[in-house]
Amino acid sequence: GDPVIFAAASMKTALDEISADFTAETGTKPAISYAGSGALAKQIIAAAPADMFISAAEDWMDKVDQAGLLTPGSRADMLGNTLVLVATKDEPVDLTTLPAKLGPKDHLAMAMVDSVPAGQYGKAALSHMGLWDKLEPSVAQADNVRATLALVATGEAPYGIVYKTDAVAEPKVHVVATFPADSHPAITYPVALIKDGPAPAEAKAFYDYLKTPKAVAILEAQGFEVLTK
Amino acid sequence: MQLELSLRHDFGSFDIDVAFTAPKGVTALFGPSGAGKTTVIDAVAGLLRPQHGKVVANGDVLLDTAAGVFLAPNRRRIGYVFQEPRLFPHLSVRSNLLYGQRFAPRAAEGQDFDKVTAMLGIGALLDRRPGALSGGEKARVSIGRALLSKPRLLLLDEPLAALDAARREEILPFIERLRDAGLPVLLVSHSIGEVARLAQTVVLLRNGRVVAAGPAATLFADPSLAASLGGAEAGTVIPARVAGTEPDGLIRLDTAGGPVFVTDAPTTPGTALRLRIHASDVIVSRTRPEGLSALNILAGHVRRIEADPDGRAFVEIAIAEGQSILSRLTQRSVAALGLAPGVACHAILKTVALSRDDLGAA
Amino acid sequence: MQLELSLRHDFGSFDIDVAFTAPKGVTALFGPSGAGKTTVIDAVAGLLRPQHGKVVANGDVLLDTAAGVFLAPNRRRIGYVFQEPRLFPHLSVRSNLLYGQRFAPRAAEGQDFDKVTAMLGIGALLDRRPGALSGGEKARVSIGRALLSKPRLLLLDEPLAALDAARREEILPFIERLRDAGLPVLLVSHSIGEVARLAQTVVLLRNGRVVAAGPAATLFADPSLAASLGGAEAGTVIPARVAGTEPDGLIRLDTAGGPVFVTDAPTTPGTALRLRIHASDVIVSRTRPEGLSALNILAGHVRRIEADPDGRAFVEIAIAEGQSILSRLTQRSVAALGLAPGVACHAILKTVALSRDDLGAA
Amino acid sequence: MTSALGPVLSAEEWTAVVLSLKVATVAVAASLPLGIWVATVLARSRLPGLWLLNALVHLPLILPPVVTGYALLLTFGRRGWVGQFLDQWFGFTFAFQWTGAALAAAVMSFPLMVRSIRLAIEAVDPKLEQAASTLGASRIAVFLTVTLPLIAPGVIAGMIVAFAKAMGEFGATITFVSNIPGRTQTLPSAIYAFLQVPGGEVQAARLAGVSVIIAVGALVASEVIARRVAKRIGGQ
Amino acid sequence: MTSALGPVLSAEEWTAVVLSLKVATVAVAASLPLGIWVATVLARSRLPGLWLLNALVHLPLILPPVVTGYALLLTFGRRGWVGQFLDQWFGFTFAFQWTGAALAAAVMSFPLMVRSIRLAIEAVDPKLEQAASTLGASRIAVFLTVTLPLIAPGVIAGMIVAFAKAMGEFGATITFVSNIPGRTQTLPSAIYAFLQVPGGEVQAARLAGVSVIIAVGALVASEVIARRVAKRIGGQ
Ligand SMILES: Nc1ncnc2c1ncn2[C@@H]1O[C@H](COP(=O)(O)OP(=O)(O)OP(=O)(O)O)[C@@H](O)[C@H]1O
Ligand SMILES: Nc1ncnc2c1ncn2[C@@H]1O[C@H](COP(=O)(O)OP(=O)(O)OP(=O)(O)O)[C@@H](O)[C@H]1O
Ligand code: MOO
Ligand SMILES: [Mg+2]
Ligand SMILES: [Mg+2]
Repeated sequence: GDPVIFAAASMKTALDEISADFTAETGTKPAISYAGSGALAKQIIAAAPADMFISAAEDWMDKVDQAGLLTPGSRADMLGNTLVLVATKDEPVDLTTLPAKLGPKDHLAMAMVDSVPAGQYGKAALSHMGLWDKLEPSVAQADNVRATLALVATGEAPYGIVYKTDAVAEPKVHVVATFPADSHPAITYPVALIKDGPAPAEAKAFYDYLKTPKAVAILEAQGFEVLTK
Repeated sequence: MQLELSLRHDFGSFDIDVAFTAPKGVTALFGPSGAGKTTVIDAVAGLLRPQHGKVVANGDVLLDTAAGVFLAPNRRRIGYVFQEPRLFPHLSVRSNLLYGQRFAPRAAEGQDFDKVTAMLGIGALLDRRPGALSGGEKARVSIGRALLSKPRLLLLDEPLAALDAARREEILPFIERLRDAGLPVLLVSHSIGEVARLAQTVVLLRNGRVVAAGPAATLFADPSLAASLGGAEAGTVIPARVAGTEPDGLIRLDTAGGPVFVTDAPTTPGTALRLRIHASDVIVSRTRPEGLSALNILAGHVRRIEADPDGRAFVEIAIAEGQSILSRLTQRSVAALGLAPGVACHAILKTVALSRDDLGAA
Repeated sequence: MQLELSLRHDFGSFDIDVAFTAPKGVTALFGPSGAGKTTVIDAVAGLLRPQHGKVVANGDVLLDTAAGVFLAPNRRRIGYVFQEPRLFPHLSVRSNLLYGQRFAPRAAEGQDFDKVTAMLGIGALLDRRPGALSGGEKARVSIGRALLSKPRLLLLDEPLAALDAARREEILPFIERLRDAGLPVLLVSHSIGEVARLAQTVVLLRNGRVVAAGPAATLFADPSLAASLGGAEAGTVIPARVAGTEPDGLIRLDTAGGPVFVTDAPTTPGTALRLRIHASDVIVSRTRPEGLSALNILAGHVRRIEADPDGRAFVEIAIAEGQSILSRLTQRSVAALGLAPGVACHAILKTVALSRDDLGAA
Repeated sequence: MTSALGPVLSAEEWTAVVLSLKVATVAVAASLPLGIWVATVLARSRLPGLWLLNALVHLPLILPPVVTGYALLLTFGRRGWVGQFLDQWFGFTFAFQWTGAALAAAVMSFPLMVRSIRLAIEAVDPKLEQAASTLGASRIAVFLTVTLPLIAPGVIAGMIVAFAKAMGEFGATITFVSNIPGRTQTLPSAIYAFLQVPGGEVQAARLAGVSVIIAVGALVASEVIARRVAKRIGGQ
Repeated sequence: MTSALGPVLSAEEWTAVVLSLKVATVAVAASLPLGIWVATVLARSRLPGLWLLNALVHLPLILPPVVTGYALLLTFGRRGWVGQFLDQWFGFTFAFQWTGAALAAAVMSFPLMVRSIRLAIEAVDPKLEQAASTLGASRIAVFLTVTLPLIAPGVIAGMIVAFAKAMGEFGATITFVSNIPGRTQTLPSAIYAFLQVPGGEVQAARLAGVSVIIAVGALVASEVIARRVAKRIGGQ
């Protein structure tokens, strides 16, 4: 049968493309369910019929792992991402001057800083750079990265912290700074096969397909750093 | 059938405490607005569950609060014509009329649909909805709906109040026939004429209490109740029997006081009838008058005179043992004619209203 | 005030096409159920906007479809007593009664609250809500609500149908007084007694058409209309004038046919009154009868006899130029007495109902 | 039809449209009897504990949809206490099936349906029901022949708000049955997925347009029906 | 109170509770007049284009909340065509303010409020309104003195479903005004945040409990009021 893939919603563009190629080559059509990593992890724990999970955060994959639902040896950190500062004006910004650049009524858009991974990384980075305390009152937290980006794209907030992958595809915003990789924990997207899925063989084939050059090219075009090349 | 009812209920601002027994035939509840007539009827129908009470119809206990008995309204097989029409707005007139039929036992005998609609003059309205009917049309459909539900007991709460005299005259004989066929009826009416014509028994209510109850003839002949029964409307009811038809078409009735001629009555000799005689329709004469257009002159003697403070009097004229006629006269006439208890006189009747008596009734 | 009305409207299953002029006083709309009475009243109130029509009250154009004029109901200052009570369920009886007052011009003269509630006998109900009232109580509150809204025109759609005779007797004089004070009234009633007592003008409707319209006296005296006016209920209205009070308290009235004595009437000599005489209350005699309790014997001559197919006849007795009394007799009596047009006779009256005439009216 | 909408909708989206319609229709139809019953109880019964039932019915409105979805997952999931039971005894499961999406939609729209029906019931004149009972109709017969026809406009209104809500429900659905194309991916889930990736707004707007057209169509149809019913009741 | 609930709620959560209450209350109160007006128009007017207004009112029900939130952002955001105007001329902005959260809650709950009120209006007997007009009441006076009191139970029902919905609204709110603790962080946002981190379920359940207690309290209170009103209307 067709494998069921649970994937973080931010993977949709790339994964849809890869999946189309995969279907063309093998005739197998993966059914990909895109949702928040947390929701997907909980569903897998609640015995969802999934063959493979691509999480946007390590901790949710850990949860599934702890429940003993991963196919041993299949977990791998598949992708890496970079945290960037975006703005509508294409004008590079020195991150340390960011608090000064924000007017009293201006907001810095971020994903939810305590719960959504992009927000957590962003908070860690700002804290590491000693900017968090000054910026915290100006932070507007969206429930996901796309909503964060939308706040900047619509001009609601002059600056936002998002993944490079999101910034790349939105023509209305520009990357004006990149956070140093050591300012926050590594951003990784772990992948794993799930035990007792409905189509383990086909899922394994797709799992492997993700490492093919064709797939890697698509992922990189979206701005991901592919760790499992 | 017989209906025994006792009922106590306190609404807070109004409390009712009545008990009466209604024998076979039509029992009228009579009394001023707010006396508790609808309340009594609602209790019989099972729509009011009184604080204390007992209702027994023909031996079936419909309600007995002491024994915790309460028969649901739909199991009482009662035809209730409500004071306000309460038609089902979503159903056509025809469906309203037929509503009760499907719930009645197949075997039970009921009224003929076409006859009922013809009598009520609603044949042309069958496909309309109640929202498009006039007040009187609604009232008529409501009567038809109750009649067609094959009831074992009929509750009529001012069924004819919204109708014109002509229409009333078509419906009254129908109710008389139902009564004569043995269907017990509890009737609320403000028209003393209707009550006298239909009812064997009258229960006089006032302020939630029974003021008087008994056979219609007795109550109507009681001058002390005349005011309660509506003053000018007071009158008496005497028994009569059809004697035969005269060559000119008039029907001759025999009463204890002599013959009475009417134009419109059953013609079968021997039929028992009740004549209703309006007190203000009775002229009194000491001698038998001649050359008058009035054909009906009954002989009797004065039994009692009750003078009013307003210059008038009720004169009770006995025409036989236990049969009296009331006459309402000015006190000047009483004096001029020298009327006093025991004096022989003639009662001259202009109009008589009559209704066929239930042959089995007293 | 004068009301001119013309109205054409087609409901699909019923169409109405009427036109009449109502002079000062009470105008009664009379006719069988479904004749279109409420429809006419609704058009006057502005609740029905007819397809074609014109309503002019006292010179104010309320409606003129040809000219595109339509005065909103709330600007007509009409007191409408609906056929069904239509009380506001969320307001107490008191608030229902006072509802119209706040919208009426301060300066307009209105009725006294306490007098109206006393007359209607609803003083004890003021704090209740309509849901807890009996049928007749609701009807009375509805009358009160309209009376207290300081109307310039009163529309009464069977206002007394749900009430007992005693209560009616308390309300009727009040309406008479309003009429006499100049308030124009359009009245729907199925009671010919009420109509004869209150109305100067009668409009007879049937099937959405005007059958007859004109002064009450003329219409009631027309034997050919007697059946339309309710057969047995037919009667005439003749003018009378108070002559004085007799030593025994009876009040003497002068009519064209001679004196009439009544117990209950205004006592001021000269007051114009209207006597209503029920056709079936009139006994006819060729010679002046003696020794009768009836005090009222009017002389006249037979003008017309209309025989019924049922063995009875209406006899019109002229007592003066343009003044007649109707008598309903059996044809046997007509023959026995030798009555024929031109024959001199006496009309013996038992009961007379009377109402005070509007002194300014014709 | 698939081909006619070909230029507008991909095969997968077309599947989502059909699934959404199925889910919303089944959700409304299946919950209607219970909705009428609960509304009747809330409107008419005077039992003391009813506030609890009332609160329970309103819960999905009060709680963020994700919470409701999660509660459904914990209850009706394959490991959930009810889900387990259904699975074992009837071999039936809501989990990750379109039936689960229907359940989520039904639960989320239930308070709206009940409110409408309840308001309609409260507006029925008990005097008409009394009249029916004197004419011999049992309580059930009264309900079927008098109450139900009279509340029809309210029932239709309840069904249509429930349908609209079911067409738009997303939070509880995606949390409960995930977003599996062809199986549990409804229109709102598909819209959500588009909104999560750069440049997906146009796609999302297109699907939202489809959703609006369907729901507004249903809305207008329901109005027409409700008007007709109301007219019949109003007379002529 | 803050201290009494100290063991249960953190200061920040307590702020979210208060804010949620404020947002829901203002949302309901501010949209009520418009809700009554729209319900009246939908119930009574026979204008041909009304289905459009009807559809517009129902949109937030049909669309996934995120879409509504996004639409609000595009319209009332600082750069939105209405938002810009408001900002320039009145110096007023919804963006990132609790007022924006109230606007989102109002928009999302509006269809529910309108439905309830509309059903109530349709149940009012026009004969009573006619009676009022013959007694001299203008159309506005009729509405205020007859219609409005008679629909009170429906208005209360509409307010309470709207309040419940406003207490639970999350998707449109966070999309429109995002989540700024102390300013726009409502209870549902806080609950959502807890559900996004592993192990946060217990915390989320705690806040959901608070939310339910508040909404059920309002629900029960509204029932009591509505019953009382209905009783007065029903007569004694
Ligand atoms: N909306 C309507 N559609 C169709 N027919 C109607 C409508 N309203 C009234 N009618 C019909 O018009 C006729 C006249 O009605 P109306 O209410 O004026 O009668 P009415 O003279 O007041 O009778 P009643 O004494 O019974 O009240 C009736 O036959 C009635 O059925
Ligand atoms: N629910 C109630 N609460 C309080 N009082 C009530 C209630 N129902 C009826 N009453 C009162 O009980 C009395 C009797 O009412 P009922 O309806 O039996 O009168 P009725 O004799 O039928 O009068 P009518 O001829 O006016 O219809 C009235 O005074 C009425 O106000
Ligand atoms: O209750 Mo929602 O926010 O419409 O899914
Ligand atoms: Mg009554
Ligand atoms: Mg009428």
